Amino acid sequence: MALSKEQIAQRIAKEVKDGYYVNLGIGIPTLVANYVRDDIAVEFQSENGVLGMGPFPWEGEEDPDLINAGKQTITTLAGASFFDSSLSFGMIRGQHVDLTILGAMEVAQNGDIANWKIPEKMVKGMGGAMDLVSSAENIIVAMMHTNRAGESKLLESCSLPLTGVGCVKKIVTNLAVIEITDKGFLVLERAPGISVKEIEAATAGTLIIPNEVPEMTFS
Amino acid sequence: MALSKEQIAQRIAKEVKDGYYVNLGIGIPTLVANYVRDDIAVEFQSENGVLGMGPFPWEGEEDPDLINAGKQTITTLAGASFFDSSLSFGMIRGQHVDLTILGAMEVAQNGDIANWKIPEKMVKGMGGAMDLVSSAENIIVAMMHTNRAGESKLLESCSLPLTGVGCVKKIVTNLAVIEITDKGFLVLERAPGISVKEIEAATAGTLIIPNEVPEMTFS
Amino acid sequence: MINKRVNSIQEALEGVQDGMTMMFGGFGLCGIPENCINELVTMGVKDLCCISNNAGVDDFGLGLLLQKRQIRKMIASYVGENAEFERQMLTGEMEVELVPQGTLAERCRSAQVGIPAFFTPAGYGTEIAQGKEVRNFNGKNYILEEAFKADFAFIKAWKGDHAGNLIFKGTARNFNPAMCGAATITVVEVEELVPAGSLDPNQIHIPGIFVQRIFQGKTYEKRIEQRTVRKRP
Amino acid sequence: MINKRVNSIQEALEGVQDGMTMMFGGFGLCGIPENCINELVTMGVKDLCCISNNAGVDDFGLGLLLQKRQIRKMIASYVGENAEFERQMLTGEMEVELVPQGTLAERCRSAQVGIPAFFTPAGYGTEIAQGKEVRNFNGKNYILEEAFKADFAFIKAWKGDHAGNLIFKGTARNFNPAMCGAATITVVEVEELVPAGSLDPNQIHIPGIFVQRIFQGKTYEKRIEQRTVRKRP
Repeated sequence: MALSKEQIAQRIAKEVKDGYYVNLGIGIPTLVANYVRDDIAVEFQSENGVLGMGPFPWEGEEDPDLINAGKQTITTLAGASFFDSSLSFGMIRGQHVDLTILGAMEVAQNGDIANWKIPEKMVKGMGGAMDLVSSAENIIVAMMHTNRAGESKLLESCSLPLTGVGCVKKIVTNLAVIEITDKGFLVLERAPGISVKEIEAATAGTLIIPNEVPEMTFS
Repeated sequence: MALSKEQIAQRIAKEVKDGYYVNLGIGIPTLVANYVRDDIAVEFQSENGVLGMGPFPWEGEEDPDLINAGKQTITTLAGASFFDSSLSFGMIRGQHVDLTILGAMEVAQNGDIANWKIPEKMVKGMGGAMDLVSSAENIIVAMMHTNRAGESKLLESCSLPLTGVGCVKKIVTNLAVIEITDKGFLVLERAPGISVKEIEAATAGTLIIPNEVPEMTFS
Repeated sequence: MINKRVNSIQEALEGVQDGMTMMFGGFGLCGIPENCINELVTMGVKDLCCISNNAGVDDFGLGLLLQKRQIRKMIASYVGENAEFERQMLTGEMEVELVPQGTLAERCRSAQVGIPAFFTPAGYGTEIAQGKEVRNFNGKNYILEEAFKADFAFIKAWKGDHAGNLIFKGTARNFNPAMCGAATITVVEVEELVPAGSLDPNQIHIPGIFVQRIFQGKTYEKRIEQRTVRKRP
Repeated sequence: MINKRVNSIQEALEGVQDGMTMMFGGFGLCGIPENCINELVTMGVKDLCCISNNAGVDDFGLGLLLQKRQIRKMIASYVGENAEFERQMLTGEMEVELVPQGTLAERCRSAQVGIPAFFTPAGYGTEIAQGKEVRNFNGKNYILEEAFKADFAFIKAWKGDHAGNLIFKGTARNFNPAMCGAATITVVEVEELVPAGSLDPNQIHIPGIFVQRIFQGKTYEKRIEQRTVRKRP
């Protein structure tokens, strides 16, 4: 069966390693924090100026001066720090953040990503996404395999205005874990109960399918 | 009589206005702080990272973590702040400092200044001088009119490697107060008892001498 | 000590005129100069070019200036929380320049510290790079971005002293520090204004040299955009 | 919390090799990483390229590395306090690159924040500008300067926690913050090392993400270069 958003987050959490500083985008990526093993040391960075983010506050303990990039009220953990936007993007641009997880509207098989604009329809702006994707060494896209119209979001080339070029390394969707390679989308894992054929049917770009495509595990 | 170094500093202190942030170079400029009127508000910036410098500490109260750009132990006044070198030169480059007073080995009549290097003889480095002279809107040079060999330090053009081009606005020497103009060194004031002829004799660049050159006053 | 304290918000905003370019600190509704924005609405100045990471929400923050059509051009990184904004943008009533968030911050900081231009990788290969110089350093492509220029910067700090020294709180810091001194006149409103000498010189986030005017704000609503909590067990 | 604490200075300097490029915080003898410098002397690594505002004095700070001829190239803004330095420079034993102080700081900061190059007015029209691109912005001339690259940065902070968060003291801050994260490995020695959570998150000068290794220094001489005092009345 195709994964829920929570399961996508859970699968991505396995990519988070001990000692990583991680930037989580809005949406599915935010959920990843809930599934990271608690026996490893990880710090979450939010580009509005905090490192060492903790869980949401208890009811009644919200502080309007303490939010994340999604404008949600948050808390901090021991060892946290606050800083200004300039230094925050210094961390990102300077490649001090080890892993960036963000959503996308389209990903191309060369690693291009589009997630900020649908011309004449939706123009919310790129926020920090262009800085993140142009800087990060290690980018994972978390998204549904297809859009609401049922069309593949994994394409030969993006049709929407780009956020960044050749930057995505890995994609985790509700159907598969996919690596970007020189030759196309390499299928690493499939969702439990999802066949390779179903993945092929849902993908517009070039798929590379090894002889064995194991089912995902979540821990 | 030609001014002492203290008197040069005292004359320059008159150029310091209410509300000025001032950067003082090493040598004569450092002495200027002693003569600034105490009924005006002035803050001294030192490029190693302090704003709101006070007098030297009382004996026994020296703090090795609290020095000025000349590596001298200092104190701070109410309203002082510490910051890093990057922000410190941000203040300078961003033209937030109102007045820069520094020494020179040579000044040319077009405002060029040389004060950091004598090829093959003395190479101490420019420190912050190149940043200061390239950024400041308002630069006063404090120096003796002639060097130890008796040669003019006010020249048609500098012979030593430059620190900055066309940046000096005013010079106060032991003989005169001089403004840099399109046509040459304009003599604004002369030291008490010093004749215009003595200034002419000590100057190698083009001098412009108004009909009246008043004697300096110091308060 | 050079005194930056002004006695009223009117004095703080003296010189504000139609057509000016203005920076506003804040991220979402967090750390925005609420008092200054309200006063700009009262003054009714128009044709403003506003530089701010976001454009507020329909009835708070810069949204208030939008409602009154006081903004001619908006320079921002993310404007997704504001329906009136989207309407004015799509109809062309308002000009919009979208800038990557890190580039926005660095263009402010560059204005503050006298750097006219810098290279950044953000936006390379996208429409943001159109018309901009591209250069390769060590195998990676970057685009050249220039410092902003602004007439006024409106800043919200937590504490400030009469010398203009500032301390920010939590993530309300965000764009505020980099905008101080990035405009001809920097106006700061604080929750608590104290005499010079009250703040630890070692813990000043922004020294007073970057500030022209400072005053204590009257009230702060500090509206929360996304109240997200854990239920108590 | 990601732990940056190492148990010994040997562990802190693991990986140091001949020929490396190293940054050193400090201004004069103020805020220099005394313990790291002493250990580099003990290790005897050579052919070093050192980036530091100054070169110490003959018998303290980087002067100790100079004495042992461990430095191949020095990048600094001011080196006037060191006779052995001047000797090695004038005889050509050591290569020297002099950089305006603000440019030095900004080239470090640029490496820290991933900006490959920026324009600055410092040095325009002087020999510093030779071979560098000149460009006019708004009627003023600037030169293009590139970010430094270094293998190690050696930093001295006042307080630090196990997460690598740093607080500096007074003017001992100077070049230290901009060098954190400007090298592949940033090693910090502090006067006081405390558990994560002991420092106010709002008052951290440099967040731990810019630091790879931190340890408490053994002793600090903190030599004063120019002891200048007022006589008590």
